[in-house]
Amino acid sequence: MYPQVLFQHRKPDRINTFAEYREQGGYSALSDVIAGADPAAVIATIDDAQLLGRGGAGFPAGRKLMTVAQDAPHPRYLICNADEMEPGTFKDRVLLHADPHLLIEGMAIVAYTVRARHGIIFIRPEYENAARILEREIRLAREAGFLGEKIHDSDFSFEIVVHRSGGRYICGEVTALISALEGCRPNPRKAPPYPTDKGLWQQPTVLNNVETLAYVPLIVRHGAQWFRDLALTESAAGTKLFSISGHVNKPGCYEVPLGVPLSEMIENCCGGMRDGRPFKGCLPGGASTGFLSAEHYHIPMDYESLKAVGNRLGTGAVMVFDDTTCMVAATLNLTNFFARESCGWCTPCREGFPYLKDLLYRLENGMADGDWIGQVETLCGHLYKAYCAFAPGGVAPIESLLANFGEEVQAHIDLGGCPMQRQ
Amino acid sequence: MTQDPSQLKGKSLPPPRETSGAEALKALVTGFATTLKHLGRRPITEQYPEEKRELPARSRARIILTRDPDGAERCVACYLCSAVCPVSCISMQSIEGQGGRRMAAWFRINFGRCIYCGLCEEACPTSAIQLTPDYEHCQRAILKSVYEKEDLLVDHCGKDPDYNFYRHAGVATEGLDKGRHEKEAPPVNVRSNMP
Amino acid sequence: MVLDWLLGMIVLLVKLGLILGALLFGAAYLVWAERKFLARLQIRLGPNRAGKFGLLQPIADAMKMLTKEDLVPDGADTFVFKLAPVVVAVTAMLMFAVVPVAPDLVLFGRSIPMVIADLNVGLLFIFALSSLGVYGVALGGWASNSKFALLGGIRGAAQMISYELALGLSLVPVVMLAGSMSLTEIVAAQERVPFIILQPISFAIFVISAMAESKRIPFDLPEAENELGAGFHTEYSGMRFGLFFIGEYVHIQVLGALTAVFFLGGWRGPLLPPVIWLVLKIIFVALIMIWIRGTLPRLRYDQLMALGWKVLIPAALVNIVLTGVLILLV
Amino acid sequence: MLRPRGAFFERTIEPLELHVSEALIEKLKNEIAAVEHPRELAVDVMMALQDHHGYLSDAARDQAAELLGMSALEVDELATFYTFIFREPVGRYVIHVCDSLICWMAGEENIVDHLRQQLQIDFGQTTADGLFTLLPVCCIGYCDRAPAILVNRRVHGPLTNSRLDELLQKYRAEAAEKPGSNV
Amino acid sequence: MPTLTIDNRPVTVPDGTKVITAAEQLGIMIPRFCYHPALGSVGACRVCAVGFKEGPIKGVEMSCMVDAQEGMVVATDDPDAVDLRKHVIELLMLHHPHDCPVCDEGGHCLLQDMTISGGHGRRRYAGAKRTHLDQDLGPLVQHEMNRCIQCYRCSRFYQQFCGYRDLGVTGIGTRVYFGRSEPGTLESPFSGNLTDICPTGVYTDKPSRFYGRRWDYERAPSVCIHCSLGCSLTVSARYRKAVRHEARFNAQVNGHFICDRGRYAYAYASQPERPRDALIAGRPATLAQAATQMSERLAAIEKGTGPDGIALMGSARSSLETQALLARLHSEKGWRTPCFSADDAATRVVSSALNTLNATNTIALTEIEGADTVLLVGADPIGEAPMLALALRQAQRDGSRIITVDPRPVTLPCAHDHIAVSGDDLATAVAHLIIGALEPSREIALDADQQDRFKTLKQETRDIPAAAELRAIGHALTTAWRPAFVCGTTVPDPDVPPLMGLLQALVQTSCMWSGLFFPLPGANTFGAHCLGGSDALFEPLLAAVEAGQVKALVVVENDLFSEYPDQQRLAAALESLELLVVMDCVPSAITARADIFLPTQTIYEAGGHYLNNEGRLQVATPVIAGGLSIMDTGGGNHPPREFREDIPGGTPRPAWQYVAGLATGETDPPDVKPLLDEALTAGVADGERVSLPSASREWPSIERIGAGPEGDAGGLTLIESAATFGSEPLAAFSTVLAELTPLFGVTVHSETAQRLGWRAGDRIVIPDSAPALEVVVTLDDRAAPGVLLVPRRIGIDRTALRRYMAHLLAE
Repeated sequence: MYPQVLFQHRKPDRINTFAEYREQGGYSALSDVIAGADPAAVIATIDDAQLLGRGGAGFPAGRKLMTVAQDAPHPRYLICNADEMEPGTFKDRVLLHADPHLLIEGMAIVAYTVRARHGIIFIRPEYENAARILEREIRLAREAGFLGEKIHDSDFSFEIVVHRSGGRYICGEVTALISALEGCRPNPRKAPPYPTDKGLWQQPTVLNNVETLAYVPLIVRHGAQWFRDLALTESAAGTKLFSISGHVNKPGCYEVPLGVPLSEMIENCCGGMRDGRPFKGCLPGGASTGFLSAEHYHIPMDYESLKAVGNRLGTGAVMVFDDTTCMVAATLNLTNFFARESCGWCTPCREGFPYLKDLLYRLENGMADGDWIGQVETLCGHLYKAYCAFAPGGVAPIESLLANFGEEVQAHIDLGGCPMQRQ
Repeated sequence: MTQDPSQLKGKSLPPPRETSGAEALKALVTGFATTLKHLGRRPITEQYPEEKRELPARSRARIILTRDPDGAERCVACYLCSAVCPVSCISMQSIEGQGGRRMAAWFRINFGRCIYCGLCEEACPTSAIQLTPDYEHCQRAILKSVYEKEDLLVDHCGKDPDYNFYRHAGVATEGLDKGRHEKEAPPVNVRSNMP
Repeated sequence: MVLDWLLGMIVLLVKLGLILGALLFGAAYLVWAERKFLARLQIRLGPNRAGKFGLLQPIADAMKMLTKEDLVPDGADTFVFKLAPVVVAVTAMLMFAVVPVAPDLVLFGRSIPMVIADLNVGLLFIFALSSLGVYGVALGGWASNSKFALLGGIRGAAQMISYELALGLSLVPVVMLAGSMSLTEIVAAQERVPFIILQPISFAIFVISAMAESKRIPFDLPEAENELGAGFHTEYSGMRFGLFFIGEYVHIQVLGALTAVFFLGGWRGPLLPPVIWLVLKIIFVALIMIWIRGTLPRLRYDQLMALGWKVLIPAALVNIVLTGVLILLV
Repeated sequence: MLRPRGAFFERTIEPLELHVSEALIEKLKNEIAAVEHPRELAVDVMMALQDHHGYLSDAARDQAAELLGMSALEVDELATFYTFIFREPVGRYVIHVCDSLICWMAGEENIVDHLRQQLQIDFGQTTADGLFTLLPVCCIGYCDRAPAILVNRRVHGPLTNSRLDELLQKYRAEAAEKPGSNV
Repeated sequence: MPTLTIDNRPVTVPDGTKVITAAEQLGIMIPRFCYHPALGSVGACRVCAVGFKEGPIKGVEMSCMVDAQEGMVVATDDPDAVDLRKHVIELLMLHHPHDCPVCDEGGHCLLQDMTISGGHGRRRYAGAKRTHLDQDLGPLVQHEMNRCIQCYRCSRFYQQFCGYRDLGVTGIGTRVYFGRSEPGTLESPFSGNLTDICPTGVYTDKPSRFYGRRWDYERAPSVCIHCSLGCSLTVSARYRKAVRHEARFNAQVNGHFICDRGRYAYAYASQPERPRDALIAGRPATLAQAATQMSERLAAIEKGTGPDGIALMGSARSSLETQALLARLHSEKGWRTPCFSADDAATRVVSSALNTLNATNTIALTEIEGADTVLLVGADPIGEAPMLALALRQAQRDGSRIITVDPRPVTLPCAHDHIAVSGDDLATAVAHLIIGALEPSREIALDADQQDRFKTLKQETRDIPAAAELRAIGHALTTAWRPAFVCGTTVPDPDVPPLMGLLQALVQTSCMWSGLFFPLPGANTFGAHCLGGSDALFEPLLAAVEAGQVKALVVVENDLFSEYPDQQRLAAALESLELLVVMDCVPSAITARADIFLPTQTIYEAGGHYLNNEGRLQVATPVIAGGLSIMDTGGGNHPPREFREDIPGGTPRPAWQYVAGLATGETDPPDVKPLLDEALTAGVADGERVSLPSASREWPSIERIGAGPEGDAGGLTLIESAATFGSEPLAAFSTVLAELTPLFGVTVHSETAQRLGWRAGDRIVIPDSAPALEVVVTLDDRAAPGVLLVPRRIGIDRTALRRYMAHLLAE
């Protein structure tokens, strides 16, 4: 239906094996690059492809590689962030279970461009299967000479290890992830210095999402223009893995070109809304993005269009709600998540989320008092001044709840409880 | 239209009202009549030692140290009353009492100095120090006006029958551990397996 | 002759003793009366602990004052400081010397004048003494080496100067009517009509000025407790303070007596003996003064001055002219 | 002097009796020796010891500290941070119920109610027979299979009450079959 | 040097300065909890928010996280920032307990101040308060976790700044807990600083718990006299009792912190055993009687024997006033030169060390923090001068290399290279360092004469096991940019300091900056040296006493028995005196023997001037007038109920007053500055260093270096060295520190232990010791073989210990 790039060789029950991957032309990009491509040219291609970071922040991947200075000290590190803990997001898992060699090859190419010696895949402990798959496939790749010392007899050596996290959402934050790798408490650190200057062990470090890295071999193989053309809208480039879940008939992870309208995605990929109930709203990119309401049902799903309505594409985890969902209760659930996962470093986040949770709980259970909205608004405003991006992400659903579902909030206050439960 | 410069400076006071002679005379006569009328009224004086009036509960006289509803000393010797006392008539020494409670080793008020301003009562965070309507505590020997803790301690709660500081404080004392105070969650277990 | 002289001396001493005793007793009980009367005006009881109705209060007060420590402040002019209360008390008492308390008494054929000294310039004598009295206030205030006392003393002097004039001028018509400055003569001149009837304006001016002279409320600016502590006697204690006190209350009696002499016909009156009439009139005047104290608030300083200079003196002058014209006409 | 009070200081800790095999210790030592910064293996070492004990007991923590050249506190700093390192005893099967948005929408509350009823325990507790510990967990990344749970980090979903019963039955049978081991 | 505008006032600050620091320079105190000048900024509390109006950053940002940049316009009263601060404080107060009245921080609590100034008064949050259990953290620090506002200052200070690892943060989110993994005494000897650094009452000072409130305390700036570094203190006293030391910021010496020895040493001044009355032959007398008798009897003796019959004994812990007047007593009366220490070995080293110092090579403690290589020879910072260890830690955090050359197993709270060299080989070791510095690179130019001397040095210098390593280090020193040289003055022999001076002088030519740092044995050892006391040795004085030449001895604030090794000989000598006058503020072995005893005031009562180890003149201000505390005078539950004219226990006078009484009859304390000017070349101001002679580059004699140790090469040496707790004579009276003092033990290398047949944990009972002495054996292979290491401890029978050592050696 849509052009499949990452999922081109997705099998129903198993991974795309190393042999199959080689047959499909895998690792040719790596070989070509090692055979004599100028690292700067590769970076330029990636930059030209307008590949944006797929982990949520949407930072141009090429630009990130450019910030690693030519004369930066060695060793340099490449970290793949497979700590996919954003609620509603599971695209990396599906990708790793579908075609792990895309990632391995992508990492090797990126490592080559920045002359990184060490690659680390930081993976959440729930993805034990994926971790084992990766370890096995890395071994295969190494045995085949695509990893290890002096790859293809060049002076380029690259090794990948899989590092399992102890399991905390905050570990997905770049600086916290680096702290976690160093065996410290994974509290975020403040940039500058940026990881590309002083990251892991104070050495230059490039950190990318699984999906971002997996696109790299394809871009190198097919060129930047090909990648840009994949998207439907002018401003966007490439396809995107969307993890669609919630009240749809077929939840799952789908590769869709950027710019496909939300409605189309739900109708075409997921077989429409569950039980044919009306669409009430959705979270377009995981728990730290705001709610979209029914009026946005036909919005093109790409970075720019969502930005235009004050939202973000995030990780592309679309969580769909039909009209049976109480949005206050849903927000309460999300806030509970943020309150639980706050690392406890800065005051607004540590104390603010439990406070917000308490307030939402009161709203849902009919204990909200007169100034409820004012109190929540001030608190949300101050959470933007928290230490890292965790808190601003966490308040996005709450703020969009007030903005897009204000009537429902008011109904909770007026009725002294949840109107859904009363029906 | 020009403005009067004096008006620009702001509103001036109205000129003093002229009093006419008749008015003045009337005022004088009224005054004298009033006092004259008083002459015929019964005096309102109360004869103190013979007649003793019950003073309102909030009158400020002799200072006491009250106990909490459980019968323990309320005073935690926080030094706030002695700090706020304008005549420095309160002095004390705090120690760790039974069960980890902070309390006064000794507590002294020099009533020779006390001006009964009530600031100590206002400053007291535990409702321990209170001023009572009991005003009859003159002493002939000046040193007898120096009251020690046992002279000040009473066995009731005074004006505040309910407040018990140690039920709110959040510090662990014997018989009242952390998390068992009012509006407190049980102690956090950092080792908990709960996320 | 010698016997005469001796007899005269004895009579004089007896008169002196009687008058002095009466004045002091009067002063003491005037205090009591004032406190009692004032208390009733204010719906209070007044002193009632020392003796029945507090009648022994003056004695208790006297004992207290006699036994209290006599303080002389640091840096005070000791001599003047000690002198000042004496001046106040003595001048006040001396004034009574020219007040006739009764018609001449005829005893064993001798006529004994019921006045200590029937001066033909009695009126001037009184003015002289009352002017001297202010020295006590001014000196006491100055000698105390205290700002409050000094201010009080200055105010006293200024007040005295202002009201002396009005006082004197208010009595000119009386002299004009009586044709004499001897108080005995003035009393004699009121045989038919007390001057209060003939000279109501004089009377009013006299009473107001006299109250100002005696520094009583509403003219108590030299003391003015809430501004100056106790004004000129702030630094005084014990019996020296007592002397000021005695001076003040003797002054009240003298003023009462003078009011009686000048306007109320002196000792004249029906039925009762003349002395009693005089005493009653003194008491009447004193009560009026207490009543005024219990009613009026203190004047402001500028009001005090304005009243003296702008009202009383012009009024007194006009009154003199009117009286003169009337006398000429009648 | 105030004595520390309450549960987690006074709980008696089992004596330092480690059933960790020499081989495992040797393996960990080698791994640690192979890396430049021993600290980076902290999570792995803790996990490895935890897998043997079921949880990271104080003794295991001390051993981890010794292996890693860290102080006991430094290990604790990490151990108490992470979700999947247990500092308190757990049962043989740790059931993590995902309570994040999608699973909640898909009926997580029913699952929890059912588990509570079946196991007679609440969150954070272990069944009397020491088999199951029930814990909540935030989104485990199986939203397409909501409601999902983890049993010893193995995913099951989407779940219904009957599937849940089957699962419990399966684990009970497994425990009866192979007593004593939870690896 | 960017210039920025803060609250409409311009300020120019160095590059990299945070806005919060720039504001401080204008006197604007931006609220802060997590930021601390020593710990840097981490942006955790979010209470230092300010509004940025112009410049590269706009909007509300944390002033501790933003570097000052050119053209910034900052408003600390920006309404949005104020609102944020207000709400942050509200958030911090959500769970803060309601216990200010019983909290020791109340009255000087940053959180209290901020809450009140922020205007927060009522809790809007309706939920339950979070609570935490507390831990027993030992005798110094009280823990009350409920009050925590999670600023992370404690864990950052304890782990990152101090380098100790038993206190930190556990848990996550709202559960974060600051404490140890298990309750127990904190390991760091800097733990007391937690009470200063915590912005609220989580860590409070345990010994002064509940004693009083800040506003009730009499407070005065003072100087720590419990080691030679002279850290700045603020002393708090109440009811005539010193109850608390707090660190006072001093940019040159101690920075923001002090060690626990200095912090908790004050108990000696108010101990019940403190002698407060004059004694004549052990019987109480009035001060006048005792003073008169003292001068009369001294005069009589002087008449009999001449001025030589009277000897003076000062101390390194006395103020300069006392020391100066002792020196004047000598110059005016002709009595024997005052001697300031009974430990001649140390006096010799100190003398040679301080003669090595000159105007250019002396460095301050905080300068060590900026060194890139620190070489410590014969110095054990944690025991001798704890704050030095903290400075080393800071240097090491900045990437500095720390090398210790010592017979003892020196432990530092930071990574360091340790080279075990036996005590007698230290000079040789430094010689090897010099050879290393000169030999391989020739980066340092030598003239012909020096070449010759260098050759001799190379030939004569004996080989020791660590020679190669030392030479390598010596060479590495020549490539350092900012090397610092620290040399102890108790363990090395007198040749070592000049050699260190030479090494420093050599290295100086090839680096940016370098310097010498000598920790000294006593607080005012430098003062004694300046006043001419470091040449006078005790041994000749003792001999003169034994020979009957000296009939009278005046001992001022010195317990000879704790310094002089042969206690029996000393006792016998003192016995033979005609008159022993002792002046002191603490009871000791010698006060009991005094014919005339005069009680002296402590530093809290008398104040005084002190010269620290680098010669910095510092003033201690008196805090209290003296006398027994009200707490001790009433008895029972009350302070006394009757008035009295005098202060009970207020007899003691400053020591200098007694000495002045003997010398000149002065009643005012002498102005020490002219006296120092006299002794030195130029003037000195408070807080400044005394002027030292200008640099000379003389090669020291190297004969002894080649000679090797005097004794048997395979012999045993006993090293008594200062320990953190228990060694300093005044701090040893502190009962809380006594709790922390470990069992008396001997540390040996395992080889040596094998030779002696000792095993770890053995308890050796020293024969014929009084009081009975039991020594626990500890093995440490970082110690030099052949060295028996015991801590210096007041009140142990050192004679017996030495006798036992001799016996071991004989076997």
